[in-house]
Amino acid sequence: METMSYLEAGRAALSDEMSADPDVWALGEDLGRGGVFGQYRGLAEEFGPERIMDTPISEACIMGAAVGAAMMGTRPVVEMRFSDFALCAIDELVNQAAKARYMFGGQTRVPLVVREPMGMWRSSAAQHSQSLEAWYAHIPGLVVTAPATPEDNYRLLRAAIRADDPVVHLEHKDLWPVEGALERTVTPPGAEEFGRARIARQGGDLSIITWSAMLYRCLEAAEALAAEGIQAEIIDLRTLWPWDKATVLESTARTGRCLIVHEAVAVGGFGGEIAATVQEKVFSSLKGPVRRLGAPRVPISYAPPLEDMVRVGTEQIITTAREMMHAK
Amino acid sequence: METMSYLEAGRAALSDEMSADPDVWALGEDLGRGGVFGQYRGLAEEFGPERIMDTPISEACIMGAAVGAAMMGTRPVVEMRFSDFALCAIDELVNQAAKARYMFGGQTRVPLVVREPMGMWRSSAAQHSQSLEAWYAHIPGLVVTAPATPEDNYRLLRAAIRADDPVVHLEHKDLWPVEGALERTVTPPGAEEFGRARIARQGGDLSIITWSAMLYRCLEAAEALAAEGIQAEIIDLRTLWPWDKATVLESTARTGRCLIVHEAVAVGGFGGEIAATVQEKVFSSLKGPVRRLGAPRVPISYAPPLEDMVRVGTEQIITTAREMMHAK
Amino acid sequence: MNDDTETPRRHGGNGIGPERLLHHYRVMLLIRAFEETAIRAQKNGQVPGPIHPSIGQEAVASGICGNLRRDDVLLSTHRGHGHTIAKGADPAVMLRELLGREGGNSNGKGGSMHIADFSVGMLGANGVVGANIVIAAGAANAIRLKGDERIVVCIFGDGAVNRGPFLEGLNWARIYDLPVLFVCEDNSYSSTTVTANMTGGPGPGARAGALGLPVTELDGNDVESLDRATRDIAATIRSGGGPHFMHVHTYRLAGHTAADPATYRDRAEVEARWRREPIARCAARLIEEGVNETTLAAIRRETETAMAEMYEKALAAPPPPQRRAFEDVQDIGDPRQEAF
Amino acid sequence: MNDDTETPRRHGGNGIGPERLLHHYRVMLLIRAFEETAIRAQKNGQVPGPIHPSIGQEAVASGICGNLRRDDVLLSTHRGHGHTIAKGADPAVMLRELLGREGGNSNGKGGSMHIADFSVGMLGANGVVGANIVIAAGAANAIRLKGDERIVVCIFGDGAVNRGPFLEGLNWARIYDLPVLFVCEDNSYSSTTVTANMTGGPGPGARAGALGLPVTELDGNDVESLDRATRDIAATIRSGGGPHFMHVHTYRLAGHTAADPATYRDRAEVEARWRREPIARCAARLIEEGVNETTLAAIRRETETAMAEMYEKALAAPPPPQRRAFEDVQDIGDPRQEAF
Ligand SMILES: Cc1ncc(C[n+]2csc(CCOP(=O)(O)OP(=O)(O)O)c2C)c(N)n1
Ligand SMILES: Cc1ncc(C[n+]2csc(CCOP(=O)(O)OP(=O)(O)O)c2C)c(N)n1
Ligand SMILES: [Mg+2]
Ligand SMILES: [Mg+2]
Repeated sequence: METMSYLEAGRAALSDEMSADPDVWALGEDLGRGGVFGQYRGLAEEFGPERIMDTPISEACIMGAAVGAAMMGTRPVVEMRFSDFALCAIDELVNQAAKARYMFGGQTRVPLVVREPMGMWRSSAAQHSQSLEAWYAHIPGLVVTAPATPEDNYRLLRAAIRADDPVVHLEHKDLWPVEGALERTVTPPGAEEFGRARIARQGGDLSIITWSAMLYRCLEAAEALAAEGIQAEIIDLRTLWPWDKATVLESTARTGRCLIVHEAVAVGGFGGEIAATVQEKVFSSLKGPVRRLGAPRVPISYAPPLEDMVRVGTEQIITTAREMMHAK
Repeated sequence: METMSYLEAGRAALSDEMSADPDVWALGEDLGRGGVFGQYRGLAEEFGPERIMDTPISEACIMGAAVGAAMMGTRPVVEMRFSDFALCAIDELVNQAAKARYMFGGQTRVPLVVREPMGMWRSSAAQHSQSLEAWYAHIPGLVVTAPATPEDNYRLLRAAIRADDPVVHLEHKDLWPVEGALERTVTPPGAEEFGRARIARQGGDLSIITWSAMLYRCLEAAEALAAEGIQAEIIDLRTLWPWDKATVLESTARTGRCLIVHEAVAVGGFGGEIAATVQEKVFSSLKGPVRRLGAPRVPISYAPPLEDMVRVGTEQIITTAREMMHAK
Repeated sequence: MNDDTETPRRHGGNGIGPERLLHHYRVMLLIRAFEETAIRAQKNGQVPGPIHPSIGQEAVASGICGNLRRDDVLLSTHRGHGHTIAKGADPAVMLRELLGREGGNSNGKGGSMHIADFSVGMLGANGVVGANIVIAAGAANAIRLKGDERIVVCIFGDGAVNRGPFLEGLNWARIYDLPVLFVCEDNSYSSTTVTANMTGGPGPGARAGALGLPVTELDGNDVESLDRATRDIAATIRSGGGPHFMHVHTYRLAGHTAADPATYRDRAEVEARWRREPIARCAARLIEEGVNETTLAAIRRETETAMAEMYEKALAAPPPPQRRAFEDVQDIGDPRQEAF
Repeated sequence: MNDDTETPRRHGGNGIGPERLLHHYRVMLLIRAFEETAIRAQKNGQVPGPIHPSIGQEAVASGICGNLRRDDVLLSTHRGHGHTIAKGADPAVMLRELLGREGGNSNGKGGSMHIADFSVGMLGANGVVGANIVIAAGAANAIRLKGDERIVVCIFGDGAVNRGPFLEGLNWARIYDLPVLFVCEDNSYSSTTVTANMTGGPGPGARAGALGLPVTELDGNDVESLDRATRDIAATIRSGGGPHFMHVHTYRLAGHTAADPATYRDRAEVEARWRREPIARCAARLIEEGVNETTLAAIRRETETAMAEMYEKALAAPPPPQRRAFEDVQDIGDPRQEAF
């Protein structure tokens, strides 16, 4: 076991996969200098410029090239810098990467990983702060990961690189410095990493389903709720497609209450999918409606007080959980 | 009142707006020859090539130019040919059009309409058949319309052109020949068109919420169900953002049963949003869980029998409705 | 496509010799027969989706792909039947694909717009204009990483040069010095539009040149010069010479799709172009080279008979079983394991 | 930016004359002072988001925008402070925006990367490299449709020429003959990358030329030649001459962002470039033209005092009220009418 930051864990995952498999390589802008957040620091020196490849500002080609290279049997790791810039490469991701295997009747596979730093971070405003995981979860062919801890960033990124499917790996920018313990393994984590949630805190009164950076707000809220005698069970989904229905349904069936918390806009967010599924599957166990917390349907502002207006806060989680306990 | 096809209704809407307002213009590939489905036939002759503008195969520029032209006070109508090709212009639509007014603190508006022919149609396969309305509903700043009838195509397209917001107008390719009555008005339909569902059939036993081409499958199912004594209320949402919560909630509260039917992939589809909302708002009126029908999470095949495997059919609606009547 | 890894034997001098010309004649006839069969099949209701015939453009397919090894890689467009056949795919299998049958290249899941045969290095047609350009660039990255001697050929239409990926993909190939041959197959039209009206500046070649690629401009209906030029260019690319751009001029004799009567253009224009179509030109050259008309007629008959048989067989193929709809989506989160 | 609709009075001959040079000196000093103030403010924790200073690139802003009318249209990049000031925006208001305050251009909703002042025709910086190019093309479409005599100027960096929208937007402007001036403000770097290494072929000008645009290449640190060239080019565009492309060479003297120490480049390189920076060059020319150093020193002092005052005022501005977060999203489906 070692202690690493979320950022270092991502770098370690890539480094370990690159050491183990010469077909793994990474491409993106400024990777040679370590990447815009330092996630690639030292890797160009270690693996050379052909495997840590600096690219022009050509998002469509970065993604499209990865599709071609993946169909040819390499395992490209695409760096999109900010998840928002992936919007310059959506045809390549959605019409090409996600569909190639199917359209071609299984003649090929597209084993690529797209790293997309997501979420609100340091007043980056409307074009550098989005959380669009719901989009990717909606697209057949894509796998979607959203680690909240260094260990999960390490394990999920390695497993994503090993997977034969295109994986959208959403790293939250606000989590870069978060530290945690993890074990660097020789055998790569495998398919069992996907669709397996982690119960981050146990509790019998209500189930809170979350992922990515919101995990920490939920844990804070759970502390406060515990002080009031409300025991929240916190489930970190880790991956959104596939997502761990079994764990969520079991927990909700037991507690009778389900709250989903995410940073993304609530309308059309992945919380809707979970809420719809939960109420359908364990309707008769529910003590009240499934609730969701997400951002209002507004773009993200620059000024911190306005940014805060669209950020789901610990207080909001606490209040909602309390309401749920007292309703009906 | 006149009778028109869905396709002609779209053309009439554009023609009426262009006649009334010299700032309205349309741009897209092959518009001068009438557009790929004939939706623009005759308009270039009537309004000239500067207002029915043929473009290169440059989706990013088609959309981006519309953003610039809209900020300058014109009202561009963008033709994307197949909704799938809008994926080549997503930065321009989502990072630019949807956010400009907000990012610039209200200094500008982006009154553009994007026409996106959507859905499965004549074995067009994975890259020409998608239904991605859930994506747009998730994006702050965008309005989303999905007419099912000629009248609604006429009214919603005119209202969309008049709106000061960017509107994604989803026309279903399978509906082009569908005929219906409508009234060509002098006064354009206005903001009241949005967020107002239409009860396409009344019924007291269960509420079926749908939009676009699925309306017709739902109506067929309702006929069959009526023969069994089950009265389904069919609600055609018409617009997905805003969507008519009041009508949906009122109906569901009355019937106690809610089924959402759409062509798009069920996972992450807009049905999740509706189901989550309905169960939250009228939980205690529900006689059973809200159910959803949508496509499985697989790309769309070419061969008709495989295409049929991902198409929600009338039978499936009937069976689900029956199950809901008998459950619990 | 020639067998395995050897570049084919050639005639000396400037011509390519009757043997090789005959090869192209056969391939071009096969493509023509395939397209005509496909069009007829669609008229008969047997082809459920759209098809984009390449009638008149056969020389591009044969002249270029005839210089590729089986393991070289080809990326094509919506108008990709000819390229695919020339790369060595079995037209019988392709017909099944167009008919949406089991035993088609993709068991009927892709159809014409997504025709592909990975077993001969044909990595797919594409339904999105220009998308193949960036994919091709990346395929070449993979070849470089693996240290192979293969090359990539990417064929796209004149309309694609107005899409952003054209710039991004060509620039990419240039800066990394990748083994790719880009071919702009210029048939003057993009759908109903005269592409020249939508294309600023001198055109595709000038754009490629400005991105640093060497450019060769050719008559795309002259299979002999296409063959010769591609032989040399492919060899240069294979030996590390970096990317190359070919601008080949041909003409789309049929409509944009099989359903398009193409009334937007002059009958006279089309007739004039028919007089320059590549197959008759090839036949004339063969006669010059001393091959007699009886031989050519025999080849035509053989081709037609073969194609008719393939079509009959394709018609007899079963539809794909329904389970195919759920196969090959993905391993992780496979929809077959999910109740949706 | 000059007042209203008249192109400013000019000195005869080849030079632009001391009066006009002094104008540029003032504008450039103002931009420099603004950037330095912004950097300091960020160090002091007053600027919550990223800023991309344009120190060393002031001549581009002043030389080009000094030839625009108030109602001409400007589209800029993430590095847009200088352009915005030169187009006539009030730096005091801009500072409030950078500080995220009420009374900023967008009441703190956009910040530096989305700086905009529509009242002076500055239609926005952009957080997406190259996106402004296609927006600019469309703004020019609107001018054409409305029959106005305005022109559009679109400034972007050297990195943007590798994005697809560069090709699409320039081609668009060419085929419709639109009134746009595209300016590639080449400061040698895109973020930490030497752009030349990522750019195939001869560079931006060759690409624009291949798309059919006339190209002018200029020293981007020489405000005088920028001014002269833009005057003529803008006049040609305004009178229906169609789009034009300027490639101007300058240098980013600061880091990519204010937080970037730019250790990836040689100190010697940067020092050499400091010796060619535009403001001192302009001062030297003014001295040549007979303006004395006392006058220049006075202008410098005035500028600094003015900026210091603006900063103090900006600091005193209140944060935007929370309701702003929900304003200006959209009319139809306004989130304020929705319980979410
Ligand atoms: C990105 C995109 N835009 C539009 C289309 C619709 N479309 C299909 S083929 C075609 C014309 C293509 O012209 P060209 O590239 O010259 O190829 P050709 O059809 O002549 O072979 C168009 C516009 C598409 N498939 N993809
Ligand atoms: C589409 C896109 N990709 C990447 C980025 C991240 N990014 C911001 S500025 C920049 C460098 C831009 O270089 P250049 O165009 O030369 O402008 P400069 O910063 O030198 O003014 C990059 C890569 C972005 N904003 N948008
Ligand atoms: Mg063409
Ligand atoms: Mg630069």
